[in-house]
Amino acid sequence: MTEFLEVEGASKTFGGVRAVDGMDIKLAEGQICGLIGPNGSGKTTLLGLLSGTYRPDRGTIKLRGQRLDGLSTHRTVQQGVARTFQTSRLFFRWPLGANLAAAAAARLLTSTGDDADGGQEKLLALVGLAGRGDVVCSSLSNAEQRLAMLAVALATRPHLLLLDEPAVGMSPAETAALGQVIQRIRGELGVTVLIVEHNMHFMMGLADRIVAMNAGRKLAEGTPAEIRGNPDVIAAYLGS
Amino acid sequence: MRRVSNDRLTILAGTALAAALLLAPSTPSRADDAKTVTVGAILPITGFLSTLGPPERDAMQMGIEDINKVGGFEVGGQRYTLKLKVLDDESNPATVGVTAYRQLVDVDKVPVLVIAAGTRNYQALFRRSPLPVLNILDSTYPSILDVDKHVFLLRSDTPAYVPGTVWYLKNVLKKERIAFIGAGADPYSAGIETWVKKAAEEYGVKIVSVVNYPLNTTNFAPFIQAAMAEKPDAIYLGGVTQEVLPVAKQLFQSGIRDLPVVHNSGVTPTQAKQIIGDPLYNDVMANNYDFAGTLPETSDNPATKKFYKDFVTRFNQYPSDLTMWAYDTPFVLVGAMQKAGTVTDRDKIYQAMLGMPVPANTISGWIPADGGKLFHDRDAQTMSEGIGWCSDKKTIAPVFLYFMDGLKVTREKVVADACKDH
Amino acid sequence: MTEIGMYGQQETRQRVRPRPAWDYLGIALLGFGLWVLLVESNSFYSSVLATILIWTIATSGLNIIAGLGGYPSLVQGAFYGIGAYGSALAMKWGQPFWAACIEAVLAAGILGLIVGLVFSRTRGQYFAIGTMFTGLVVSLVLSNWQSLTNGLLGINVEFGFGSINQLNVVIPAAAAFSLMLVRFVSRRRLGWRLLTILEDEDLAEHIGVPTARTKLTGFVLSACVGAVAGVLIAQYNGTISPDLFDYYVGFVMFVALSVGGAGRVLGPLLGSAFIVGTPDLLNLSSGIGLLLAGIIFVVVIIVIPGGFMSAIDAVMAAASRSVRR
Amino acid sequence: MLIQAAVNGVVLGSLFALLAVGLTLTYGVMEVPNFAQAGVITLSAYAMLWLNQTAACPFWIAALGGLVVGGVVSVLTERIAYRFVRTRPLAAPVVALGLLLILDNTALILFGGDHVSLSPPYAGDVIYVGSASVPAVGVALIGTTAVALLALWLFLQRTKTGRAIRAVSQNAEAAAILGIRLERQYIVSFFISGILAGLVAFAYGPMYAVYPYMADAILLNAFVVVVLGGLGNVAGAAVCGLLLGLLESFGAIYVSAAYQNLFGFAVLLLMIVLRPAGLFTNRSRRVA
Repeated sequence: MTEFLEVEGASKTFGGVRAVDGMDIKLAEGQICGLIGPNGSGKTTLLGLLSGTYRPDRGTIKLRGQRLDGLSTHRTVQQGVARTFQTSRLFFRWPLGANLAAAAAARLLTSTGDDADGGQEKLLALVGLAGRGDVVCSSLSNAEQRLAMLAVALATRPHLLLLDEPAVGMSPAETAALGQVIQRIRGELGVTVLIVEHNMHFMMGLADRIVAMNAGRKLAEGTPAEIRGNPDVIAAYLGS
Repeated sequence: MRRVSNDRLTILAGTALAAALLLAPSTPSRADDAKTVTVGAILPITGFLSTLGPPERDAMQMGIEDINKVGGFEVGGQRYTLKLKVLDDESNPATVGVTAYRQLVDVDKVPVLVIAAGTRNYQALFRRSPLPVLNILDSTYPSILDVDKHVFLLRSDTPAYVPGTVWYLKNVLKKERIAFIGAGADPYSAGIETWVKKAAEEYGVKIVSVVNYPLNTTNFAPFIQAAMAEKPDAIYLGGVTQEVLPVAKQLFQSGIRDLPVVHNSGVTPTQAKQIIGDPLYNDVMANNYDFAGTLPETSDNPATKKFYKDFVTRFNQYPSDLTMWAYDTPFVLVGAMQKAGTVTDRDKIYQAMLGMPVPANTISGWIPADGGKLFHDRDAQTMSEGIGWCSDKKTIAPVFLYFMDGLKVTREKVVADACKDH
Repeated sequence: MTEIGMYGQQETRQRVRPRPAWDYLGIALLGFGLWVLLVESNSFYSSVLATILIWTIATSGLNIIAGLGGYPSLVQGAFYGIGAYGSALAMKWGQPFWAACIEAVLAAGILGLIVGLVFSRTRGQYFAIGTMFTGLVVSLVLSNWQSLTNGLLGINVEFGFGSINQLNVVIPAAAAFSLMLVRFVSRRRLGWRLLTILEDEDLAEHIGVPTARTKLTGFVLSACVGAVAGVLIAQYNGTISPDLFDYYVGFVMFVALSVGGAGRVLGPLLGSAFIVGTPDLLNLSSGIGLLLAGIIFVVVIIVIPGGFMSAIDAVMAAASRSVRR
Repeated sequence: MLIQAAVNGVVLGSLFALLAVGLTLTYGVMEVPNFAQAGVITLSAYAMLWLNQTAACPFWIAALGGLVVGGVVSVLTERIAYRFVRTRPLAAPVVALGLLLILDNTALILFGGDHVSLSPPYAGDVIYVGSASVPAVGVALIGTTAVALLALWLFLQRTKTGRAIRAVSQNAEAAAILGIRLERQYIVSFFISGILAGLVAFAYGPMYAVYPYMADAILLNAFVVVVLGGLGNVAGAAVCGLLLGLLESFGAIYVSAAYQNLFGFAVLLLMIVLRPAGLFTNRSRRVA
């Protein structure tokens, strides 16, 4: 049986620094998986490899048996991988609805981004931004922008969603709401989610599985409880 | 806030544009007085030919004033005076000149058009609305006369003065190894190069190097170096005043001071002083020889002498050969209109021009064709002249008078002690 | 329903139902009005207007890559030149007019493809500098390759139309079509993809827009439209020389677009009318005319960054507000 | 032959370097492609000419006056125009072209379009280097460039203001956080850039001629140098200026004189494609 996501020996070097060094990850469909590690451990680079932002120097990445490594970013998106960024990235001068339409159109290869089935409203409701489609993105609050970015990623109808520190700058209440939104995304859309996040508390309550990284390599893997008790992980966080 | 839709904007903009353009002063400037004939000219007042246009304009204005002073001229029992309208082509005929052409020919309806450079650029326009065209500058080779049968050249062509330059180098200055440095992009320079080569072959002079520098060159060192590598004993510069003088200056600044430098640019002392700078110009020009049409300054004709004095007094500048041809231009126009018996019918004026005699009161010293006609195959010709530099008086003096019969130098007169007589 | 193409550089806060048919009708009417003006005004004004319209075509082409895509291409003057020289030379070598036109446009398209590929990885001012120097190389070749282009003397162009009247119809028609083309493209896939690139190229790629291919398509289309303008100026003037297509022409076209309103359908028309028309119509001496032009560039770009079109927007919005009161 | 070509190349290269250093300085602090520099050169040259010929000042006094005019005009371009487009990189080239039109045509209206000559006392002198000859104006150009570059280097390395300018050039935001007053650094660097333009007028004016568009064509070469050296990199501009001068000089002799300028442009295009950050930089600065 082929895994949903299968990463084998992925490596990426930037100017002599091995950001990711032989990572292996397997993900089952419908999982929420957390990716943790100290700063500079290669989490964001790994996300970049999965989303097609970078091409791996070595190793393979397969989604449902299809090779993703070597594909350009937009081809990766079309294969069903979407991502968000650490800082808010949206077409800020456009209304939120136009952002969603652009994303939907790009993925579906339609010409105008017609929203015949009213999918936009459903998506906005899902992330908790119902009725905000007309607002120009630059006038959304920080938390709203983070959710909007999530909605834009979902509008490309991904199978795998990669979230890069989605809770940055959010209040505890907003973070909790975000957790629920991510649960709903998995539950209602069946999307597999890989999250990079520093907020361990947030992660422990949300993830089915956690992969810990250090210095570009996998340090440990297991349930949140296992990871919390893993001495290597504790050493990596406290030691360095 | 209501957003304004595109369609309303489009229509509004269209209406506004249409209204603006309709309200623009769309009535052409008709001749205010029916008894005035407009002499329309497109001249290079600015740009790289700007040493040529303004003196031509000034001399034409003097000619027109002299005609009007005596009450104008008579055609078909009606007296007319002349007025000058000059448009600047910014030395850029294909872009700026064509707009000026439409203004003068189609709106102002001038009977005859006077132009300077860029004859070839107007070819399509000549065909669309033909009229007689008088060129008082463009001696580029191949000749502009084959551009259109309506084109007349009111000056001697390149082959009428370039070979004499080479003849003078060989027979008077006794030089046999010439380096040619030309303005590669300038067709005038290319025409000179062609005839220097022809003449050199004819007279047995060696062209040891030919160097052409590109447009907008300001540092000529590599080109001077390439030209000097073959150890020439004289340097020939191709191009117009603004091209030739900077090269002459940089030759001097590079220490090349003993070789004669010849060119066909019609430099006046005023221009030399301005472009090369004071006091350097006197030393730079010391070995310079310039071969082109005769200068008003050196003429024996009293009318020409008077023109010289008037021009210097009025414009505080030495008149070049071009100014005499420009001064004569309105006289040629009047002569043609009188012979044609009309001041408007372009075709009749054209036919009259073909066979017209040398007009009275002209100062250029025209050498008539068979039957006393002004034009030899649409080309009016004058004697050619070589001028040298007199360092003690910081001015020019004629050293050589000649007329070319093919590649044969005729009517030649070498002035041995030019500076003393002058 | 929210449509993408509406949100170019127009800052808008409301959804609007598009009315494409009205827009096209408006542009067609505008084209008709311009034709009437062209044939009714005297030869001098007519020639100024024709030049404005031809510039409108060239800058409309530029509007696709620079206005919609946000890529500051300064090489449009070279495509304009290739259209002119390409068609003139092809006719000189015995091609019929229509074939010469197609060949000239193809030649510009191929050069556009090459330039687009070469600079595909550069952005912003590097793209501007790269394209500017490409334009410079083309203009150097036009003035120095004497055996082909006859150098600074330029070449005369065979007339390909039946009469001047035909050309006088074709020029405003082509100008109107170029405006319609930008309007059309801006609502199609290519257009909104370019708009996403204008907003944030990396994000565009991450929502699945093939940015490299989109830019290349836009650039080639820009080049082809620019070449059409070149064909027409060669026909209209009957003569072409390198200084008509000097490298700074590409620069001035970009300025015309910016001053008129980049990414706006009518921006090229307003910008060209201003840049081409002001010096000719005001009949200023070249020094004062250019001085004024310089002052207005600077003032317009600083005071109204969106160009004349955004100023018109603001005025119309204020007017409609006061009407409702 | 070889020596003469090398000497010519150094003269030409000094000119490019002097021009490019001024351009790259303002590019570094403000990221504007300052085409108006050519106009500053023109006005500075006319100021020298006017002081020398009309006001009959001695040449050296006139040159000094011209330098000040260059500095003041350059600061004016920043105060009146550039500072409004600091955050809009795509508007900067348009403003720069507008300013160039304003400055060039101001010169045209005030002084006319004729070519006129700026004549220093040494205009006619020649200096011999072995078998090669160098015009004294060329030596003056090399000397001016050497002194100007040395002075600029000392200023940037040794003075507080110089270090502040370098900091702004590295990262304006970080510099502002560190308490460096950006406005002041902008004004100072435009003033220095204007002085450098004045030096170009002083050294280049006597070589060819003074006219409204005197620096427009060579500015393009300088721009090649600025990009090759890495936008904003002063040392890179100096080195690349010399290299380009030598390349063009030898290219003109051994390849083709007509396409002399093309060598530089070709190298530039190649580099934009291969190394968009410049030859002499490890700081990858992508201007988006």
